[in-house]
Amino acid sequence: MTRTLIALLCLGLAGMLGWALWQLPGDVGLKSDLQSELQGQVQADIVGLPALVAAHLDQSGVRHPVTAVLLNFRAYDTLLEIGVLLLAVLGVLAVRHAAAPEPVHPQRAGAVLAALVHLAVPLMVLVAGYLLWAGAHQPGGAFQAGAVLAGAGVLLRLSGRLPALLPPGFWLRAGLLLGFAVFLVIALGVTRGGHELLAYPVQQAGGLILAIEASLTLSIGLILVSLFVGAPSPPEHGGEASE
Amino acid sequence: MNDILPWLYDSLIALTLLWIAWQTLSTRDLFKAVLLFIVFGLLMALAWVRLQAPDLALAEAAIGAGLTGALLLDAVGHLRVPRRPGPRK
Amino acid sequence: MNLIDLLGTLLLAAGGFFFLAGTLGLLRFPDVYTRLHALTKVDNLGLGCVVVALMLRADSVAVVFKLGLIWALALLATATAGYLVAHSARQHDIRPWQGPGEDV
Amino acid sequence: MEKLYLALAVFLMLNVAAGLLRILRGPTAADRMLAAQLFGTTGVAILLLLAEAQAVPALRDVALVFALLAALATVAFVKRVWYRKPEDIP
Repeated sequence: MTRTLIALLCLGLAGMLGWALWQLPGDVGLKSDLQSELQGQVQADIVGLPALVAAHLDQSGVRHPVTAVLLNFRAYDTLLEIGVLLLAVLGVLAVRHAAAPEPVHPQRAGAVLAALVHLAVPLMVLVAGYLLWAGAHQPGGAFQAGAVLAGAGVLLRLSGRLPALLPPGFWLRAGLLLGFAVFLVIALGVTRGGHELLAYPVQQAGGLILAIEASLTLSIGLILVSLFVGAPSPPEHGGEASE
Repeated sequence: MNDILPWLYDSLIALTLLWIAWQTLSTRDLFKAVLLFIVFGLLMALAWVRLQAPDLALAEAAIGAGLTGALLLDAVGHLRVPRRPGPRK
Repeated sequence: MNLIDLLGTLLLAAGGFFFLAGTLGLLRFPDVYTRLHALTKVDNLGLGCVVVALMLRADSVAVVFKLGLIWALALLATATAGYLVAHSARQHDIRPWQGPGEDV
Repeated sequence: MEKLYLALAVFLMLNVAAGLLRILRGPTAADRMLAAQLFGTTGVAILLLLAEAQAVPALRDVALVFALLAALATVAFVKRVWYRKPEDIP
């Protein structure tokens, strides 16, 4: 009985999704020749979003349309997103305090893993910086860079080089908050110059976006690592350590 | 001939993704489900490439194929599922 | 078709062959150690052939360098992963396959 | 040449689809992990080929991130799932 009900519910949901997809106007950015063919004509009165972004790209301060949308035209979306991430990590940190902090054990890694850490971690930091810089004119940006940075942190943790959470002191909290805080300060700051919330002045847009993205990268990396590092490590095993 | 290769690639990746999704949901082995999910993320990144969204492909590569895998495997380890190290001979 | 294109085609074909060999090894080899061999050796040779083929037609030195870096990173990752898995398998008392006489 | 790149990408996707059988069959957890590791490298190759075939150089960055984080899942597996508990050691 319950199974049938769930199956019906799923079927209904799938039907609704399909219907919604079918109702999309032809050129909202789904670069699809098939759709325009189906409609027989390209509707000239609906301006596609890509065209709208392209028309205003020179006012955004960056040259990559996706970054322009994420950090300028629809910046409040990104602002709330980093807020959600911050809330998530606060939840993890609240639970984590139950476990006692444990010491660092770099010798547990074993020689081969240690070599990987020595080679890969600096490269990860470098690539994170590259992705952050590249975001202004090609795919890249704070989230991707932060994720790569977090990858470095997770690798350090797995090889026993990072304590079960970085000491939960002032600096950790400051680092977690940094991205959100800088974003918020700039968002509010521009209103003093007579602009609307998050509407950067055109001349300074590039610099402001870079400042936001740089702090976001650090915070996102730290938040993702905190999500991983919050758990205590398993009871250690023999063998590997003794190499 | 000009269009058949992209078409072949797209349908192949779409079918594989659907199949992996089904296997991930229907398997009873938690570890297997996690691994299938990692592979799903990997192929999803390749699908975003074909959908002309390299930004999403980059995010999926970093989060989906890299971090989520480590996080979920860590969770599996902590759940202490009855581990079967394989047939000991 | 000039020489570069010919060489590139040959390398791509070799790369495809090595990937196929890796997949076959993964599917057909009898135990985890032999499969490890199929994966770590053959699949990096496959990627290597593809990378060299792409290098031949790269637009700039920067692209060549980036392709080389990607290959080196893949080698590093697979080599480390292979060692760690083999080590862990040995700790789990999984004995290497001794020959066709023994059941897998 | 673009056609050849695409054809090889299709071929590599077929390899991945076939390799999935190893994830389904196991038998040990390590076998499954190895298959996932192999798909990572195959994904790098496919991305590099598509970067050339579709003329999107940014895909090389995606491949770079793939290769950089490729070992992460396996390291997590060995360190967190498939390690040997102290009480098991005779």
